[in-house]
Amino acid sequence: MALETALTLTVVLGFTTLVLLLAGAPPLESYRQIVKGSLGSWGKVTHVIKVWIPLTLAACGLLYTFRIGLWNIGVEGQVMVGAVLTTYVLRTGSDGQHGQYLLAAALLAGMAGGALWAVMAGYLKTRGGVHEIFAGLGLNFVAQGLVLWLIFGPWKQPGIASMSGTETFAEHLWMPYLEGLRISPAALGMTLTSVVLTAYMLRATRFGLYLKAIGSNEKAAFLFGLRPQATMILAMVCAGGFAGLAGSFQVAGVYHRLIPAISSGYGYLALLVVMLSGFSVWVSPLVAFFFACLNVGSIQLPMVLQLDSSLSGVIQGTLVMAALAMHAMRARSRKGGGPDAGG
Amino acid sequence: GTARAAAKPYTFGLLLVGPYNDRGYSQAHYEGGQYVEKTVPGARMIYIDKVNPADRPGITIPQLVDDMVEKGARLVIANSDDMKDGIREAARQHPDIHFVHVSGDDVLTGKAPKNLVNTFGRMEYGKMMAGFVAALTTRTGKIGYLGPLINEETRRLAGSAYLGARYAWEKVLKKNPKDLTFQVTWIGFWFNIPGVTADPTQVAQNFYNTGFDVVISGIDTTEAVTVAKQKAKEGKQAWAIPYDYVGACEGGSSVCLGVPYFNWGPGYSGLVKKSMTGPWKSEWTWLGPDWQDINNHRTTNVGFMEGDALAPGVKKELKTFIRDLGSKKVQLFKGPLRYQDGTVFLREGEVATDKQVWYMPKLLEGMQGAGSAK
Amino acid sequence: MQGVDITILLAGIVAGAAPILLATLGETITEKAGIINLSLDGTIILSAMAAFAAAVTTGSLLAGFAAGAAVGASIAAAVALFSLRLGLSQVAVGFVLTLMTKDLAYFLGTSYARMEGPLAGPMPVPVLSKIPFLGPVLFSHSLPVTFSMVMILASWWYLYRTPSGLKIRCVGENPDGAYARGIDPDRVQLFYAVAGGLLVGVAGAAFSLCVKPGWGQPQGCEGSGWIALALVIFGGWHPVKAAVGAYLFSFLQVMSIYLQAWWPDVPAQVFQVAPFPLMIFILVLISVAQRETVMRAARNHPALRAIIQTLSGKAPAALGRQKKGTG
Amino acid sequence: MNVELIDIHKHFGSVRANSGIDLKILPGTIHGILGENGAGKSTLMKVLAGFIPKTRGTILLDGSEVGYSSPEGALRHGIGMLYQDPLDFPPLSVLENFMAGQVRGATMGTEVHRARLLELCTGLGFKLDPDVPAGRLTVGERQQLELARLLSSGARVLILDEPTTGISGLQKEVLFSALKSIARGGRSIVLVSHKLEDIEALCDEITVLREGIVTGTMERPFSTQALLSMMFGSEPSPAIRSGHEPGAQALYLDNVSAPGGRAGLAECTVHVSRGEVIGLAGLEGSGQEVFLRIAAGLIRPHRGRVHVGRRDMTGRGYHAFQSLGVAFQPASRLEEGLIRGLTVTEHCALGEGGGQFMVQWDTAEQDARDKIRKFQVAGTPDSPVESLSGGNQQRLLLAFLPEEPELLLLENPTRGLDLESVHWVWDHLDAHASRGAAIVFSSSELDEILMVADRVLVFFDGHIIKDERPEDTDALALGRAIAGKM
Ligand SMILES: Nc1ncnc2c1ncn2[C@@H]1O[C@H](COP(=O)(O)OP(=O)(O)OP(=O)(O)O)[C@@H](O)[C@H]1O
Ligand SMILES: Nc1ncnc2c1ncn2[C@@H]1O[C@H](COP(=O)(O)OP(=O)(O)OP(=O)(O)O)[C@@H](O)[C@H]1O
Ligand SMILES: [Mg+2]
Ligand SMILES: [Mg+2]
Repeated sequence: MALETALTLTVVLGFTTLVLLLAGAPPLESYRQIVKGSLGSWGKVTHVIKVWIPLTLAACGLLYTFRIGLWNIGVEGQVMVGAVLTTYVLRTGSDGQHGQYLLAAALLAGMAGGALWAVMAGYLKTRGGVHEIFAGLGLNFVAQGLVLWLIFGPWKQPGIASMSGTETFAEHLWMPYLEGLRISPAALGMTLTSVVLTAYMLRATRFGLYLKAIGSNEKAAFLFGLRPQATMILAMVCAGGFAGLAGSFQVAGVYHRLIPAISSGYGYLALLVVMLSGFSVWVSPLVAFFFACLNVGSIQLPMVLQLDSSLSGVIQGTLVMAALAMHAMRARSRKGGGPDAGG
Repeated sequence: GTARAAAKPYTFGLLLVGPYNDRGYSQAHYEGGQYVEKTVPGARMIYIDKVNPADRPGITIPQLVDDMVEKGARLVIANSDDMKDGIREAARQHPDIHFVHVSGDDVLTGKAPKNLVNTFGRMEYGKMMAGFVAALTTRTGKIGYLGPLINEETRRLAGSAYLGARYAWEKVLKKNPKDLTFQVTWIGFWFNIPGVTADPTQVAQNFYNTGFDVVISGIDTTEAVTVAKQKAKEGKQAWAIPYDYVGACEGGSSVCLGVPYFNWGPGYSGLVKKSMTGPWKSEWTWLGPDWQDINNHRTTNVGFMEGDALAPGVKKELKTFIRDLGSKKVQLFKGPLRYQDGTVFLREGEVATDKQVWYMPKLLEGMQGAGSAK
Repeated sequence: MQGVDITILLAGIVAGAAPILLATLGETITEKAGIINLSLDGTIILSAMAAFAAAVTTGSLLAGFAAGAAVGASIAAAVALFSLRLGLSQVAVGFVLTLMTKDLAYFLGTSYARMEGPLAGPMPVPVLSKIPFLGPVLFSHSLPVTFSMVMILASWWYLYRTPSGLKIRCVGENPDGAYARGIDPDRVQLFYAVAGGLLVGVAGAAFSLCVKPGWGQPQGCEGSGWIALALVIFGGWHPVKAAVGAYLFSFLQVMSIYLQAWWPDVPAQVFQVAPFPLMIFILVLISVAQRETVMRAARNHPALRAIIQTLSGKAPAALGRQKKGTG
Repeated sequence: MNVELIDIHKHFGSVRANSGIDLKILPGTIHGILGENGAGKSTLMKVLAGFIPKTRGTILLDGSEVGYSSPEGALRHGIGMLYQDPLDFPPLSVLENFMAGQVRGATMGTEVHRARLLELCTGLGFKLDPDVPAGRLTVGERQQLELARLLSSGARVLILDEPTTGISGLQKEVLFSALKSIARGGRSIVLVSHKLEDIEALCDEITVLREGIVTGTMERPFSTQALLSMMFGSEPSPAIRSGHEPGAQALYLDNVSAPGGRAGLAECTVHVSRGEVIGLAGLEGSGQEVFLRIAAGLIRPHRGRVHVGRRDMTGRGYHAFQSLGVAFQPASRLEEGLIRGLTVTEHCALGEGGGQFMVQWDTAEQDARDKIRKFQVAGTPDSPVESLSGGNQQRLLLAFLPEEPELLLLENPTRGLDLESVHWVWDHLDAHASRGAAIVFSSSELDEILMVADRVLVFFDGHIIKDERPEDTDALALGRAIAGKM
């Protein structure tokens, strides 16, 4: 295991360094900048946490669907729809009255939105026989379209038709900050809770056991008296709920408005997070934190080294590929056949 | 080099909405910053480009400002309209740092904190010249305007281009304004974001495919020129007028009529000096061209660089036009002017105030295309 | 529609569809052999970058297209090998590669952003381009566009009219059956995954050297890979039907700009998004059509049968099937 | 061509499918391979056809050793095989299926092949439309297609694995006459089957396999008696049965038909009373699986009605059947029975406490211990089920049967168990029976059926061709029935 990890990291460092050299960049300095830019100061760390929150939430959701063997690629759209419903609720609260209640309602709406979007994909699979990947993908683009249409049309800023987003909410509708480090303790708390809750659900409840059973052998689980299809729908609901919450935080906690890129690709990134974590509840948050560091730290590349910050994505992708490959080889050597990324 | 060595370094930060090398709006700002580094002793620029949620998902303006301040920036310049909220938030969080929001109007609206300045260039004139040469060049009498998103600024600029075109059409060519088609098509943002905005390449192609032979670009990137070149290769008559950046015509020489551009060097060095020495006070400034020589990069704030495709005759007319604009002999924002919907903008003989021009609420009579998103 | 010349409009649609069409055909071939290459979106972007970079540095369009093709081929090879040799899920690998190659393109491509690059100009087909109407619409395009049209028939002919095509379809349907007939499924799958990837790479090059000339972030071809994947399904894994889908999509795109002028209240996003609900609908149709009850119903309703048959094509039975650790 | 197999071994991990088989096939003859399920017939044939590599052994063609390692190689030596489960391409047209693997190079020569196909078909008396998708053909027609293909690709030795299962009597006639004419043409044919009558009707020589070894060969005239004992081993031990008193109706299938398996199930009407133990005999895929799955609500019959107890349960789902105390136990342990990756404890947890939200891990583990002790499973509560041996997995499956079932439906409940465990298992099941539960089980061991069943149903090609009390029959009679001879 340790050996495998070491090998993986070597491969990744090797590849990334090669890429950097290809781009004519100083590898060591680049790595140093990324580390400095993500962990160099408290301010930086708070930014990392800001990214970590939605990433971890989405990952939590994905753990349910991967556990039952579903490839919930639609998580991206679930984040968006969560954001949309949150925006919808918050838009009603222009008058300065009882912001907290409205915020609470907005978060619930967000979760509901995500869940709704997930259930659509779920039923397309169980009833419509559409593979969840294509159902999810399709719905992602539909969700993106919905967001754009709202921003460009019904929710546009007065007199302005710009993709820069809807009008910013009044401050009493922002999730309250800690002064100094600008992150919402509520969001942070809820995210940590979500991780614990997910761990609990998967480990201690019958539902978690059912997910594992159906994911491992649907036929047998069915014969044991479980209801694979209904359980799949439930798993999707959970995934969508967490993804939706991530979307809510993006709106109510980070941007304070709806923007076209509201999901920031965190849904897709979360898929990588969970894969790299080997589908583990406890490892996922750590991987998410690492990925968040890469995302935030890589901003230094253009600022200091005139490099493109997309290097972070390259590193993340390479990591997952290498990890998958190593895992497969190990399985091979143990004559175990190919591991299936939950699919 | 020597200058920098002399004085103690003074760092200013630049937030660019697009790529620093977009050969458009952002590059103009970027080179303005470089001009400051060259001319103002001790001035040092740090910049971050592609500051928009599509290119940098999850990154917020205040976050970037924090970073720049950490790197020692004393003055931060944000160059795009849609950074308005972010930069205001950042200015509040760093009261002791100086902020400039280019193209913004927080000072006018009174939302601006004390350390925030608004500035912009009077691009109206550049656009008028663009419209002017477009009208004198078009064979079909159909001019396309590749618009970004719809707001006061973009309406103002599109309107100016139209006024320039109509003046040339009416007063120079002595033709009936009714026969001049001026179509505005908006893509939804300052540059192409696939799947988010309409695709400017497609829009430009459609212009040329539907009988428009001159396209004036209102967006930050140079699709119009590229497509025009394509069409020229196919043996069509096609011309384009890019925007923002003095070098935007390079490589498109065969089809480029010229480019109205920002020259941020002088304006920026003024701001940086002011920030170094103080006093720094919240103000709204609108910087015009140097009418002696609108292409003097040491003095002018906006200019119009003629392109190789510009016919000699048209060049001559343009000179006169510029002279008359400078001498106020020609005033295009002067009544009678009506809006698209027929309502009155300026009464007979009335000359628009800066604010009237700045806050143009609708497109002008005679222009086609959406005037404000329904 | 004032001033819209129908020939020019159609020519525009044909030209605009070229890259997506190429990618769709490539993926159709790959999937016919039973491999699903989900990495299209990233592949197209990376090959667009590589093509542009190569073309700029060498100044030769040919080198550009070669580079694009090479990139497309190698990514496809990666997907195939990870699945065939290591038994990894093609979907997982493809998905990761999608994200990674895209970022790789942006990272390596910065230095080429918005440079002046060579541009594949129009190259009318000698005689045919003189034909009224058809000439300008079909035969007056640049080489890549003409190539894309040729490829429709070529790939159809190859799949359905040559022994190799038969081989592909056999492997995609039932690798064991193919093996029993002396065909090596792994080799066929690897080979045609690469061949398909090659076309996808050319599609990327067609973007940056012809249809949306130039490189930058964004290039403008982002998302087209997913569209191509959707179109493969829309076309029921049949190259000609898929081509129809590609042109339909291009038509929608062009139209959306006119429609902005005509009825501005119809949100442009409708056209952006249209292909995806369509894809889902087709997929539902396919699976419904497979239900016994429907089949029985269709048997005695020729009309219903006709509809189902034209709209729904069956996926190759072995598509994306995971290779277990066979020792 | 003269084919000779010498000392062929084929091992799948621990499974010894073939251990030291010798076989001689003369040109122009039809050679029958006979044997019960799992005897190793298909494996041997796949080795001969190059589809799977042999572990050890020699293959001589016309006296000279050959070392091919793929079907292609085998075909080049003129050996072609028609596989037990058809390896063809349903969506492709008949003609394309015919050409697949035959056409190489640049051109298809479609018309040539069409002519070739039609010519072969008329020669063999087949009627195939070259242009319909192969998926639309019946099993018989698909075999005809394969046969034609093999001939046209130059096979001089034809191997047919179970060609007669699931095809109509008429098609059988056609097939047999075709095979005869092929043999007369000088080619050799190897016919693998369970079915005595087919083999006897057709073959010149018969080799019988059992548990991976040759138990005998025989030339015409054949003695059914001898063949049966070679197939099923020694004379079975006399029956020792508990003999239960039939009670009220537990299960009633009223003229039920359904697809599935190799042969499906046709017009089957059966009464099962409480307390009865019913054994289903028959070769794999003769209909008994379908029967059990219909009774469990897993397959919904096309025609006919299903009653559990007095209830009409036609068209209800498995879960509804379960709630009436119906318990089904599949034969394929790790495919349907147990869940790979879950531990014994987790399996126990799955079973119990349906209502609660939480898993009672402690009780589950305790339960696991009890079951492991009670059913003598060699394993611990937290050992993953796939780590258990086949026999222990079987015991575990039994352990997961509900406490007080009304109707037990068991597929090969004692497969992989040694004799005393078999007795032990049946003592356990008997307890259920005497409590009044009805037990219906299938088994490939005739001895077992005769030993414990109160009634025997023999399935053949989807029909119940025998329904008798064990005392009125014996292993030989059952063997004949299983092989389709009445
Ligand atoms: N593994 C399986 N083996 C056999 N049949 C199955 C299997 N899985 C599902 N089915 C069939 O599909 C139907 C739906 O299965 P499932 O129990 O998952 O649906 P559900 O939604 O959970 O149940 P319900 O719809 O009653 O809530 C079942 O009634 C069963 O007939
Ligand atoms: N691929 C395989 N992996 C593991 N075991 C196998 C495999 N194929 C066959 N076996 C085992 O080898 C033994 C012989 O199998 P084989 O299919 O040859 O029997 P058979 O005589 O053809 O039976 P049937 O009459 O049911 O076809 C069986 O125990 C079977 O489980
Ligand atoms: Mg259900
Ligand atoms: Mg067999």
